[in-house]
Amino acid sequence: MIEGVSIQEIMAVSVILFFIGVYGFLTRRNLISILISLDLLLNAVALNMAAINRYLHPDNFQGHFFAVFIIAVAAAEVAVAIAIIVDLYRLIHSVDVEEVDKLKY
Amino acid sequence: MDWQKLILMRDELSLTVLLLLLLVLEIAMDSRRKHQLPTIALALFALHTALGFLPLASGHLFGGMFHTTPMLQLMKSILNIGLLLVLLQAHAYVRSEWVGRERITEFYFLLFSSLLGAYFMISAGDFLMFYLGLELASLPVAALAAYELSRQRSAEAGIKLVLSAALASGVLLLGISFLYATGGSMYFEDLQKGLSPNVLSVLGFLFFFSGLSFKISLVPFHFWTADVYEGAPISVTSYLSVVSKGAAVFVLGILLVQLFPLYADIWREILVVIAILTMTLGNLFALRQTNMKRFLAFSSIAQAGFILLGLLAGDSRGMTAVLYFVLIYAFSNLAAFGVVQAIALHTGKETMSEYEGLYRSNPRLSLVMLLAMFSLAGVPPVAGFFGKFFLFMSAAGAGYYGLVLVAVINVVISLYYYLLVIRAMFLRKSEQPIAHFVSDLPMRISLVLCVAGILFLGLYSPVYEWVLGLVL
Amino acid sequence: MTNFDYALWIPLLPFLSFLILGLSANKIKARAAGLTGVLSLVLATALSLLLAWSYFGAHGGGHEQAYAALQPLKWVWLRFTDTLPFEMGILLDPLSVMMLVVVTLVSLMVHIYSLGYMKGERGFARYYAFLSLFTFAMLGLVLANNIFQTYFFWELVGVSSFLLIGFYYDRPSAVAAAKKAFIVTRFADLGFLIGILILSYYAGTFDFAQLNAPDGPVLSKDWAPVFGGHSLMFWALLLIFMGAAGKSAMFPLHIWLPDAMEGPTPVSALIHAATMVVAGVYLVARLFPVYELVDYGAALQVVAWVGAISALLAAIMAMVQMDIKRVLAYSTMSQIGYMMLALGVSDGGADALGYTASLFHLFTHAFFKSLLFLGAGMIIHALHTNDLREMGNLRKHLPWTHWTFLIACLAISGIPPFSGFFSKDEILAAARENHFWIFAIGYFVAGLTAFYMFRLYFTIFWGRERQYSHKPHEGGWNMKLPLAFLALITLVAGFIPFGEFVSADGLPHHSALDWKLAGSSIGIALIGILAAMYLYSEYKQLPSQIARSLGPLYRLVERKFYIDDIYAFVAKRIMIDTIGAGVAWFDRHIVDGTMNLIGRTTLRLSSAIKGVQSGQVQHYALAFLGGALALAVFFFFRS
Amino acid sequence: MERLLFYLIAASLIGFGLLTVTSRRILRAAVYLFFVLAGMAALYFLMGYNFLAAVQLVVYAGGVVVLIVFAILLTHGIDHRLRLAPAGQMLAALALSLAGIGVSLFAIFSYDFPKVLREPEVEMSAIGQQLLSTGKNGYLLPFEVISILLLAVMVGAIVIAKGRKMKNS
Repeated sequence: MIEGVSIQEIMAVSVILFFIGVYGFLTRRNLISILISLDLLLNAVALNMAAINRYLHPDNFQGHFFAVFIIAVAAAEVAVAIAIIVDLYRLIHSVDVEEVDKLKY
Repeated sequence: MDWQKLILMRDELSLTVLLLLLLVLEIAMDSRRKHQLPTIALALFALHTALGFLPLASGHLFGGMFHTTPMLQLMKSILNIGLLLVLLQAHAYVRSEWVGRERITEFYFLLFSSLLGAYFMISAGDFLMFYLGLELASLPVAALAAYELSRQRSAEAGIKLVLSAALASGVLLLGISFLYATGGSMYFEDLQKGLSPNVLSVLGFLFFFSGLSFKISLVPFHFWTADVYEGAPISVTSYLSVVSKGAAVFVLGILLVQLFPLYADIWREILVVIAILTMTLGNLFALRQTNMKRFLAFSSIAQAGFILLGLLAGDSRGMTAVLYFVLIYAFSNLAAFGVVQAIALHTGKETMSEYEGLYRSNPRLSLVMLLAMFSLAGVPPVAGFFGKFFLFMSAAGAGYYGLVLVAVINVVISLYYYLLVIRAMFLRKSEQPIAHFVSDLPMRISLVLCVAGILFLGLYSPVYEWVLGLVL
Repeated sequence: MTNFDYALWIPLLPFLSFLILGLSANKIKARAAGLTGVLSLVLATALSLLLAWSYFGAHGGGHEQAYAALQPLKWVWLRFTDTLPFEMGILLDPLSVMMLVVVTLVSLMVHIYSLGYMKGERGFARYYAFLSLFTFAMLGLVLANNIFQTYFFWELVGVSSFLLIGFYYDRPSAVAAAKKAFIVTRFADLGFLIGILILSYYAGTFDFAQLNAPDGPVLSKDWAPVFGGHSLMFWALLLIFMGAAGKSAMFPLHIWLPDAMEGPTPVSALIHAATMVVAGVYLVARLFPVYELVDYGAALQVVAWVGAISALLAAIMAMVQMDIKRVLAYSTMSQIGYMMLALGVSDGGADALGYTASLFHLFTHAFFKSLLFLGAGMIIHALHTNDLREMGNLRKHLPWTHWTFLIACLAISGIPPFSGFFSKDEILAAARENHFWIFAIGYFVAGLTAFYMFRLYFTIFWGRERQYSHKPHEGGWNMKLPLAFLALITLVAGFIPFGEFVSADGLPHHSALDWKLAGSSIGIALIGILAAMYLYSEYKQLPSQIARSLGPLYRLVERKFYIDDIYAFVAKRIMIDTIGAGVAWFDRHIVDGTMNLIGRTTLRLSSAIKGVQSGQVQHYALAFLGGALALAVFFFFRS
Repeated sequence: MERLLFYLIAASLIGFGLLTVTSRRILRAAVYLFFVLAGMAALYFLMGYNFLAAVQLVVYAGGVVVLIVFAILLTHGIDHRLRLAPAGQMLAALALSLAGIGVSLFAIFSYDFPKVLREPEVEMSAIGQQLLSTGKNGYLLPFEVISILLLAVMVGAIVIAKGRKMKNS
């Protein structure tokens, strides 16, 4: 618990960060920068979890551990995504989202 | 903790052992004998599936993080059957040049670990296990979708899946955090008491629901589906459309009833709207597809819309209808995918027009496809009809006559495009029809099993009663 | 009590034949395949005749006791809920026994006839397999003891008829027709399905005996109006009737029937004359007590009007068709309209005379209409064309066909002593008791029927001799025999005291001929026949050379000062060509067009929205988040 | 004091967050992401979750960001400038994000959070014990599951990333 700071304020920060990530996901033209935005977004949730745990239900560590696991899973996600991006780059020498639309309609 | 109770995790443990065995084999086996791996994996998994049918008590473990009941057991068994059929169909594919000898073990390893994730998701007793199960179920599949390294489409499917899935789980996590804030716990047991509708928890519920809907490909959370289904290897697509989707449907059914009974007014309303959207849009898009995989993708989207009808009632009768439907859907859909797989493997052809005249050259394959289409369209007397019938019956029982009417109209629309496939195979002549070929033995076994399922599941009533008995 | 367990074998025999033929696929010789099919049907027919004999015989001569409804076999097939199990079973009552006889007899005739007609066709064994499957499904439908079983076989009938209509699968038109028939009837069937869902949910049973019982769950309750001033039961019945109307090709769900004529002609004789298309009538008759009593027969009113309108429209359209089978198709639709009309007018009045009349007509119609189709098949077989304009003066070439066709035409026109006369007369009598306008339509249609049937008759068998590429000749004995047999039944069936056996309350029902009405209906039939004769049989009667030598004067006299021509002009051009063609145009463009429009709109809609699936993962994410937020906003603003 | 610190960190989080998703140099975006993650670790630290802060720094800032930087270097030149999305898409994304923030903030600020009195200090030993406990609030099972998850993901990532053996080699 941070002295003098309310739970609403921390949650507001993390929600704003989350939607900044969403904005990045929606607008970036490059697969890796989309991935970066995703990380921003997932970490915002982790922050949210931890803060809720600390402020509202401090008698155990459920949110805290959830945050730990989110971090681990997010890392795993990045690993898979980067592997595929590298493969894609080998094939088309680009990581631009606009090039990734052979499948449509 | 009483370690003897670990037997409750029988299926998870057995699958984990299987995973480890695969790793050992990969290391210990002579690389010249690697081509036997598919058969070994298949045999082991068949054993595992058989094991899953042994009765098991209900109970929970790890302070309630894991729980199991006969119904959950049955759900896992249905997924097992689905994966077993997929493996049979993948048998020849795995040995083809697309996979390559050095990556066979990994293929099975990823599939099995994804199934393990589905198990944990179903058996989860808290949000953390649920989340981990969900990710374990989906991340390996993203790698599998991109498995055909030399095809751009495969990589594209993989990246689309992993990015969309990550975004969806982000939204889902945000929802969970809000639910946690108001409900005071991550454990379902406590949340059941702690949750009541208020502005924050409703928002949390809606985010959570959206994230889960992504997995079931409900409209408007479905857009990734068609692209990924088309681009991924066919075995992976069939896995996604049957096992992944089935697991997510089961979980949604469990959670809506268990965790959100107080939100019933809200989710009923949502389900009605989304069911209508999903059926209709799935159908409208399916109408215009020419690629068989893409066609089946939209058809499976529409089918998911029908499943929602069974969830509406929120009682055991509806849940039985859902389980029964998914079981039948697994057989019907995999019969269709099996044929597509066999043809793609032998000729590389995937578009509907290339199927023209198939009946002349490959009568048996086209008959299997005919049955699959009839079953997916819900034409009596094949099993698909009964699956749909019970869903409609349960929705009608809950008073949703209008929705049933819409569903029925959609059945008629869907009939049209399923008939398109039949027309191509049976009624069209082709200059260059697909030449006659004989599939490999596992593929034939899987098709025979699918046909048997399509023909008899609907008519052989003990199956239904067995499902009902386990759900109650 | 006689043991009727063997009733199970009646549907089972064709099914076995289907299995044998289906599993042996193309390995079986054509001859063996045909024999298997025929033999199974011979046995099934013998069994059903035996069954009818012992069932109706159990009551002997004329005691006033209702025929019992027996359920010799019944087993629970699936326990959906404890109170609502799905069953399979066999129900024997006068209605189903009568239908058994009709279905097996006509099917047998078609099986025999097809030996000749389909000879040398590719897929002969497949044809017989489908034919057996269809017969099995139809028999299962007839014997069903509960509405779910009915639905089940109802759909099977649909599937197998789809296969039969689309038999010539290398003809695009046949395929399109099969698909159209399948989709239109499926659409109707889904109404049926919802009707069943509602009915069974509120009644708590599927069983016909319980549904129809006066003290049963449906009839003993007062149903409060829920929508449009009618009770839920009424709407359920209407939905069920929608299914019936689809199968029975009632307006506006009839559009598939004329196209379905693309199938092999014997198939039309079986499906589109005697069996599948009357399933709708059978269904309404099966649930007759419910139809009669729920909301005071409001649903029956609908049945009556739909029947009357279909009868009228179809008769008008039949007048202008140039394809022999299409004329027969519209005629079938019109006659089934008659049956529906008769069912519809039988609430309460005159001991439900209409019920008996309707089924009597179903009975007689089955034989003479399949006779007509088989005769048409003979002609098509001989000429290799369906077009009336290429036919003429065939009575010399096809004597058997000619005479049997004439008998059938007389029967359908309602000329005594042929069977159609008796049943049609009863229908008119029932309609007169009930509703003047419905009666008037029925009466008018009787005239039209005579007219268009004899237009067909005269055009084909009289008229000018055409240039035939080779001399037309009739098929072999296996084709002539069914014609003769059906003609024989058509001759005698009218004298069967039908009411003694089949009636709404199960009690023998004595009906006396009302000669005043009979006389007037014969009258209008004769007018119709004479008009057809005048318009279509005339040209060649007078050698044209005489006419030419005498010049205009002769022609003036010979034409009776053109008064007749003016009359003919008015009658033919205006009455038939304009109105008839107008109705046909309406049918093709408005009714049919609407259905096509729906189809096209769906397709267009589908291609209009394809852009949504752009292939851009970010657009998908936009939709995803938009959906989630839309849900949130919706629920926030609501609460 | 702590309050001031929080506002400082919060402002930098949002500022760097915005930079992360708008910077047109992709490598810089990765660096900004690192700052955001470090800022979060600082917040965890302030809340007394030292363990979490350490995990965040080690796994994320140390591991993931490095991975991303490698990927960038593998696929781009150092001073690669990103193109912008079409204006319509930017606008739609902006509207959607603002709507999301609006809806969530509305929910957060209209929900009546219970007042929590002084809560216990976080003890590292308690965290360690719970991590390996099998009872309620024990995390042994998720720990095992995530190890399988990581294993599976590693297998998947390696299979994809190592590429195919060339035919001739």
